[in-house]
Amino acid sequence: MESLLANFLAKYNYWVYIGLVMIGMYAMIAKRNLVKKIIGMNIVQTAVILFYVSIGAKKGKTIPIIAHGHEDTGHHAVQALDYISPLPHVLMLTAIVVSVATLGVALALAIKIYRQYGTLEEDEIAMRIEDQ
Amino acid sequence: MSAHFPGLVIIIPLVAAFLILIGALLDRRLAFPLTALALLGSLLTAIGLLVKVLQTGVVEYHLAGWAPPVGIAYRVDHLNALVLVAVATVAFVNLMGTRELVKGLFDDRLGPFYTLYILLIAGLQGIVVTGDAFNLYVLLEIAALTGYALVGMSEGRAPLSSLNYIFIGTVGASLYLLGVGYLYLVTGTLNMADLAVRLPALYPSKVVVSAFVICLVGLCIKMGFFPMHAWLPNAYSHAPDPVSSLVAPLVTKVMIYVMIRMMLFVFTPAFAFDQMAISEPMVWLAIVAIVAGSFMALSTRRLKRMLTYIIVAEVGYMVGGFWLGNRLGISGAILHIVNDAIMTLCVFLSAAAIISKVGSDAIDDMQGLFKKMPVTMGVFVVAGLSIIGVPPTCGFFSKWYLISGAVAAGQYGFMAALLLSSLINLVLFFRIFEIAYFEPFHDHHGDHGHFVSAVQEAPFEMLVTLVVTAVLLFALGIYAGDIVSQIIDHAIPVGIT
Amino acid sequence: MDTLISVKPLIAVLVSLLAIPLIGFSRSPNVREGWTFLAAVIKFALVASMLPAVLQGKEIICQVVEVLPGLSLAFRVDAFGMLFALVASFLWIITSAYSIGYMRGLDEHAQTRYFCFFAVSLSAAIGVAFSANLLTMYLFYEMLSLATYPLVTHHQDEEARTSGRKYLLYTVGASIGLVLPAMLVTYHFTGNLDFSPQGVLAGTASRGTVALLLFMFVFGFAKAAVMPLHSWLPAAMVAPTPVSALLHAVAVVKVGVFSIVRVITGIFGTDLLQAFDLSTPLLFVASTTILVGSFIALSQDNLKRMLAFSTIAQLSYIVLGAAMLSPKGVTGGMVHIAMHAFGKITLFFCAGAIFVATGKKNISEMTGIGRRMPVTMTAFFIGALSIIGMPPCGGFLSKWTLVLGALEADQIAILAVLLFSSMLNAAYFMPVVYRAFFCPPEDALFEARVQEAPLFCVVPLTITAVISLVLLVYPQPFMQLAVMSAAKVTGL
Amino acid sequence: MRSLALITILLVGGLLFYGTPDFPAWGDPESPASLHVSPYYIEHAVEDTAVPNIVTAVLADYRGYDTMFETAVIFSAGIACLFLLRIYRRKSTTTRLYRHNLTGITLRIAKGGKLPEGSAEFERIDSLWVPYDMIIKVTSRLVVPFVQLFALYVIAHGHHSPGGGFQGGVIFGAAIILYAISNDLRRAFRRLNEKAALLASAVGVLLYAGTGLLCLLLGGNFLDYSKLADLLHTDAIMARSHGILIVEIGVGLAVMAVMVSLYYNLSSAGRHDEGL
Repeated sequence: MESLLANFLAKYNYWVYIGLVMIGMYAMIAKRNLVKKIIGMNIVQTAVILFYVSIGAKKGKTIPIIAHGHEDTGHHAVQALDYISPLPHVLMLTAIVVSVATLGVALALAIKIYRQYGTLEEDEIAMRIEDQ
Repeated sequence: MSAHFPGLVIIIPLVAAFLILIGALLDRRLAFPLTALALLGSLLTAIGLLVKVLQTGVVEYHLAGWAPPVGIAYRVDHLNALVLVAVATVAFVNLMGTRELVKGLFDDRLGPFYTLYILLIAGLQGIVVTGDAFNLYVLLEIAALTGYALVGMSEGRAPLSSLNYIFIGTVGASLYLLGVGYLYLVTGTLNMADLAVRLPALYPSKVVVSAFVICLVGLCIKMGFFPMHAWLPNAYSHAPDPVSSLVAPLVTKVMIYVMIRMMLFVFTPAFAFDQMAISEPMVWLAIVAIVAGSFMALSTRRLKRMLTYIIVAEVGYMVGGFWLGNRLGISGAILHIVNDAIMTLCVFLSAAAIISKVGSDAIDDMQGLFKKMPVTMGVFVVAGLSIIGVPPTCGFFSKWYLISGAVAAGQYGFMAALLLSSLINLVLFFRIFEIAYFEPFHDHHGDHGHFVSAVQEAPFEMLVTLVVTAVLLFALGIYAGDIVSQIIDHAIPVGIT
Repeated sequence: MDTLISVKPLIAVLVSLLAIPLIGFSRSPNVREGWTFLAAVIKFALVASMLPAVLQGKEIICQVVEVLPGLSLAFRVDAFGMLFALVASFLWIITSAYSIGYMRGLDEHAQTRYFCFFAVSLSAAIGVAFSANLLTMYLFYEMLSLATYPLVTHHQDEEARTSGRKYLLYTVGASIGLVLPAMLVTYHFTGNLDFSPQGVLAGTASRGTVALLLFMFVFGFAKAAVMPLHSWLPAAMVAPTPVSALLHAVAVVKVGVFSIVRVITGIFGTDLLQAFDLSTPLLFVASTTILVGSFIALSQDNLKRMLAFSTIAQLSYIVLGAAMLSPKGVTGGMVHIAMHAFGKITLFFCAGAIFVATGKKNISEMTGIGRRMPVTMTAFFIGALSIIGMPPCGGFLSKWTLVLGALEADQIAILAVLLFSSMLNAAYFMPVVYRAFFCPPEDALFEARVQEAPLFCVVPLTITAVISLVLLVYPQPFMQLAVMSAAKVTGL
Repeated sequence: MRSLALITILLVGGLLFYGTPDFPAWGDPESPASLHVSPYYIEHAVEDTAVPNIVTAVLADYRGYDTMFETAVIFSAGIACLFLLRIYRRKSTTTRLYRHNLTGITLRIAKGGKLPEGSAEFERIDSLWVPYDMIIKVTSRLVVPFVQLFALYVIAHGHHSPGGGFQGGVIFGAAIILYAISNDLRRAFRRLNEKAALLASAVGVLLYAGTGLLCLLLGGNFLDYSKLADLLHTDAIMARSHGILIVEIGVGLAVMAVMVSLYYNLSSAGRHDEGL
């Protein structure tokens, strides 16, 4: 039991990210308001970011910036174990940018839709389309 | 120089994108020639690359000079060389054909339009050549973003469908990204070849299994495979004509390519076909996709919508053909990627020409078009025959491979589905031909703003491109045998029989 | 068996395709039809020029391009193909002449389109005749179906539309739905689709599979109008008469039966069918078609529809002959292709001529017309005799051979079918002739001072009539070709 | 809809849940992910590129190609918003509204007449009353330069501390956006107008891609900065370091410009009037 619990706690932020993905997807499907859907989309993307960053983490290690890097590093060799893994952070920098970009385009489209139908509620938009 | 082809294929359009924008700020008439130049260059590079691959085999390119897995590497083999040429061709031909339409639609924003257009192409070509799983995601997103924008830029329901496209597409891409993350978690690398080396030891791990499923689901969403197809018809049918004639042929096909790439060269066939044992259900899903797509196509009276439903069915062709898991089926799927790209381009281009002249995309408004625009309709007929699968057009031969793959795999259900959809396509297209051929031309004045009695042939360059695509359909058909024996056979791992 | 390589077959197929731009863009009707004639004559000359070689038992081979690994677009001219090609290409010349008369007589619209697609259909027909493997044959078969669609629906009215639909649905639908899968399954079993005298399927598939494939092929080639897939043929009679004449007496339907015979002899092989004894069900299907077709023909008043049903019945003679799997039977079937072609085209020409001259379509209105149009009706009489299979006409020869074949295969039932159906043929043809010659003409005909149709109509039908007379006394080269190929395929 | 949503998320959740038990524990330094490639970066970044900040090194050099497309993504987002939203045709307003800043009086000027755009005491407004607060304007005007300065620092110091082109660019863009919010778009345009922003974004990415192309022309692979050594009169390693700096600047420029033009188009729905 304890081992199970320990095992569970050892991965808690993976559980968190799963929860976030589910929340975001729920919002994207169940909500009828376009902006809420967009927010849901962002939650999903953030969850992925959380997942990646968790991969890179190492308990009790420091950020991947070599101490005294600007001096000659020949004296003390760099130990990979002392620094958390940089790659996931790099990847997530990209992912963040992507999600920002997606958000921008999505908002632009939302504005266009609002211009056209005067609402962002899917049901009302559907009614407007019926009317035309 | 030829050593740099893999890089240049992407870099030329990418760099051109910014120059186009700057040029358009000076004078927006510069946008088109610059784009044409860049795409032509990238097309020639792609062909050169294909030739190089045929001569010397796989071509590697280490970006920033770092060898994989540390750096990002391009790895061009027969498979992506072939698809690359197809993509570049479609992009260039469509650009040439739709010039007038684009001028008519976006005269005040030519610069942004062509910038997005060429960025989309850069993204797609990058997806095709890249050998790095994460780099693929970035390129996926660049292609997707530009696609959303292009699709959304039209009146009517386009923005709404484009927004839904964003939602679905983002979920798909995020799932793919997650899958890659899972793989990274257990292997610590992102390079496809390196993954393929390190994965087999880990096949028992649940992480790999779920990574496989997540990737597959994400890609299926992106390619509009049957249960997740809902976004596709809306997005493609409401998009502006010159855009749908670009997006419809390329995006889904490239996604299918990605699936094949991941399944064959990251998860090896041994894993994808034997251990996971999902071939059977996938093929059945494909059958459902084909049947459903065909019947949905029957149910609509709008030209572009009908064509998009046909795409849903065609996706079923390729996915099903791939999951047959034997050489014939996979060759059929790959061949159909190329053929269907050209077919869809041809049919959407002619549809664009028709719609722009008739002013409506209702099938019933197409009366008497054979008299009014004979060339366009002729090309449309050829494209239709190719989609139906009449020899010697290329559609017949890919269908041939798919069906014989089905026979070899004993999947007679798949064979039946293919034949059924051919028959339904026959009905679909001859329904249109009848209206355009029998019904006397009567013009509905004022309706759709302009006098339809003024309907005449499409602009010249459009006709030229239409004819070129039609000829391509025949050429691909005649040389199907060579394409398969020279290129596709080398693209498929030897293990598969 | 020595073969010689030559591009002649390819050219023979392409010549009419190449003529299309000339036909299409020619200024005046005369130029246009001039081109048509030229193309037709060249085509016939090419086909004929290959005849001597074939008669010496040679085969002419021409491989165009390998479209699929081990499977190429290729032509092979053998006796049987030569027989059919001769008939088709020769009758094209005649029909072109006839259509000039007909189309101008009724000044039809869109004549250019008509001549263009006519040329396409012809090259498709020759392509089928010369194809060396099933794939090539399928290609030209589909091409023919699609090229004839605009011809069948030439009038572009509601009736044409519905029958056009029916036509496509039956021919293309069946070929995609049945032939294509059957072809692929065969390919899966055998790995090649070349027609070979002993067939390629032998020893690869079980009896059940072979039976299934056989019927997929027989019904799949719906152009042969084997019941129950026959009803497109009467519907297609809305087409202008020359179309019905050439396509529905010669090209289209004969392509159908030709394909069936080809597949039976070239893919399955008579021995295989013998071994699995699959000839009986085939014979049964064929005989039913013969009898039912003839019965329906009895009840028709519209002349062209009657001819259509008689065609349905006659086509099954050919299937029947092939299904007997005996040398004589096969010979009879093959020869019947030629005999029936000349006979039936004569009849259609007559029907057309009557329509041009009087505008009449129904038999009941043709009372006494023989006195007004003696030449036409005499020709009609000869054609009828030929179809019934009575001397002094070529039809007798083919039927006689069939009967011999039936005896050889000691199928007494078949013998009965043959004789009975001949009686039926007489029963529906003779009244027309009688009514035409021996009944007093209607007043309508007097008022409209009817005389013979234009020369362009009369001459061709006279020629065909004469030929079908001549064929009895001098059935060469058709007989010889048929005997040769029958001997080859039955291996006796 | 809700039921569908529930089913979907349960499926997805189950799918994600299924794999997790086999994950290595969180923060485990021995996890396979941390043993294959990333150690190489940590141990060689400095000697390869002379950049202590490994993230920067990986971002702009080892995986610099990703980053270039990342910038292209941002760029295309900016272009996309412009493409979707921008309204070019000016609707000819019969009257223009101006506010006298000192008194807060609104003047309606009939057709034809117009006040000088640049004047200090009058500003053009679109609706009769637009919120207007001296304090906000003044404070933000004070803040903006410092923010911009900090942005430059973040870009320049990306080699040695957290930061780099993206972060700096965003901060710089934020400064301009702050200015635009506290005043209005028209004033912001006077500082950085639409065309300039577009140009800057294009030039920024072009700076990145161009550097890569330059390396290619100098005989290296695309983006192989070490080939710049002769140009910069340094050794290959320092050349990489400098190359990273150059592309970071390009990224910063592009991100800044795109952020601003995104704001321009979104806040005014493409009309480019006074905005929010």
